[in-house]
Amino acid sequence: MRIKVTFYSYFRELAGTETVSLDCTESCLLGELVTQVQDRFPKLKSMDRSTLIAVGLEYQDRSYSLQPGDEVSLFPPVQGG
Amino acid sequence: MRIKVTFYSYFRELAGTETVSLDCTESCLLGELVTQVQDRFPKLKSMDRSTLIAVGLEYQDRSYSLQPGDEVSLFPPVQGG
Amino acid sequence: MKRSLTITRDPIDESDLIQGRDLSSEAGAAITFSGIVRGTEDAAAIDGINYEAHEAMARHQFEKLFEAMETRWPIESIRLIHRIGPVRVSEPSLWVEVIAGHRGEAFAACQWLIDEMKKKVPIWKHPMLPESHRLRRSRSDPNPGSRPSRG
Amino acid sequence: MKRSLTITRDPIDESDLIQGRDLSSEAGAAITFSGIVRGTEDAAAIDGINYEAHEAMARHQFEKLFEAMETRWPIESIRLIHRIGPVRVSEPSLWVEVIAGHRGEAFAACQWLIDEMKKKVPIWKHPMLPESHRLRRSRSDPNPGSRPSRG
Repeated sequence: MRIKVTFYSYFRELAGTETVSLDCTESCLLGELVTQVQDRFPKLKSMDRSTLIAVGLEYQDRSYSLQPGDEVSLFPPVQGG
Repeated sequence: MRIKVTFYSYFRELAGTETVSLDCTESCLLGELVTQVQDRFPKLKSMDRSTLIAVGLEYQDRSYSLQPGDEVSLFPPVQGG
Repeated sequence: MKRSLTITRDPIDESDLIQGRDLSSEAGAAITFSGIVRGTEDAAAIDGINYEAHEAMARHQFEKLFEAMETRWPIESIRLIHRIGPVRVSEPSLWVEVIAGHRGEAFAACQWLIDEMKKKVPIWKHPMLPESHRLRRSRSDPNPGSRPSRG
Repeated sequence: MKRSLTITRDPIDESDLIQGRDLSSEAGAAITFSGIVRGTEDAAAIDGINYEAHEAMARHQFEKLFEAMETRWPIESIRLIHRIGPVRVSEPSLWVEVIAGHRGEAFAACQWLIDEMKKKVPIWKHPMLPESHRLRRSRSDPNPGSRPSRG
């Protein structure tokens, strides 16, 4: 299945794009997808420890099983206020 | 010397007057004056433990030595805000 | 630290106070606290609260608290208004604004100031009972509503 | 608990918000917090901050925080506005109002909400560098001001 990933804040600049769509097997783990993203955009790899991950409107950890239609967001620590 | 005492809030009602002037010896203790006040206005005696005492614009405790011209205020716990 | 202290019988116009706010370029947090008269006091309905102050002493005690606040936190500005006289239910009797570089110090200073003023500043509350209540009690108690209350 | 959440590109009119305040007769404390853009970021002068949001997720995360707040404290009303897009120095980017019966719960809830939003709500800051600075850096760094900052 194909999963759309959107980057926010300076992750967008590090990736050089706002979104990317990647293939993964049904029920693949979110962590596997993130590794794929980092392999494709190596500048994001050094940010691994400060990377926040959401699926839809909720934060998820890397053990989450992706489902068809899930939309993933990757971004650095938030800074509202 | 003569010392003017002013009552605030419901102490004024318990005393039945807003102010009173009492005689005490020069350098008499504030505590002695308060006892005189309570003897004259017995309803204030039961409020002794919650009585706040100021001389001029400052709180003072009962060991303060009164000076000519001092003005004493007696009142219950404050409730601003 | 800029200071402004007002003790007044006039209503507090919060909107107008906000419009008069004056910020440096290093101000990052502005906190306001409005203390509002509630409709009940000791479980009885009231029309408002009549505030009494030992005004000269209240000013002096507020100024001492401002001094102490300034030594404890890096505050840019404090504005405080306390109404005296009758204040009706849902109107503010107290308005405090603290402006600082960061929210931590602004919140800490604002809460400290209110806690301290409630111990030190000689102001007292006299609940204003509803008309019907006053008439009913008028024979048995000549001074309703002036005894200690929880605050 | 009444709730109002606004994420907007428009300036925050605090005075107008105060005039629109709606109190029950049991409201005793109203606290407002304004988070204001400071003139420096990481010791460098800036013109303002450009706020970016993952807006749908930000709304959802704010609503979850309001839910949690309601279970923890007896709050009458929460109003929160966060600006996105460019916000100039000395303008508020965030405005929060908490109304409750007593000040203890209002202060606790307001501070908790701001602390939590700074961990959970997907909004980011992009400092806007002064014109002169942008021109000077334009050859060596195509994206000034978008890297991590202390916040």
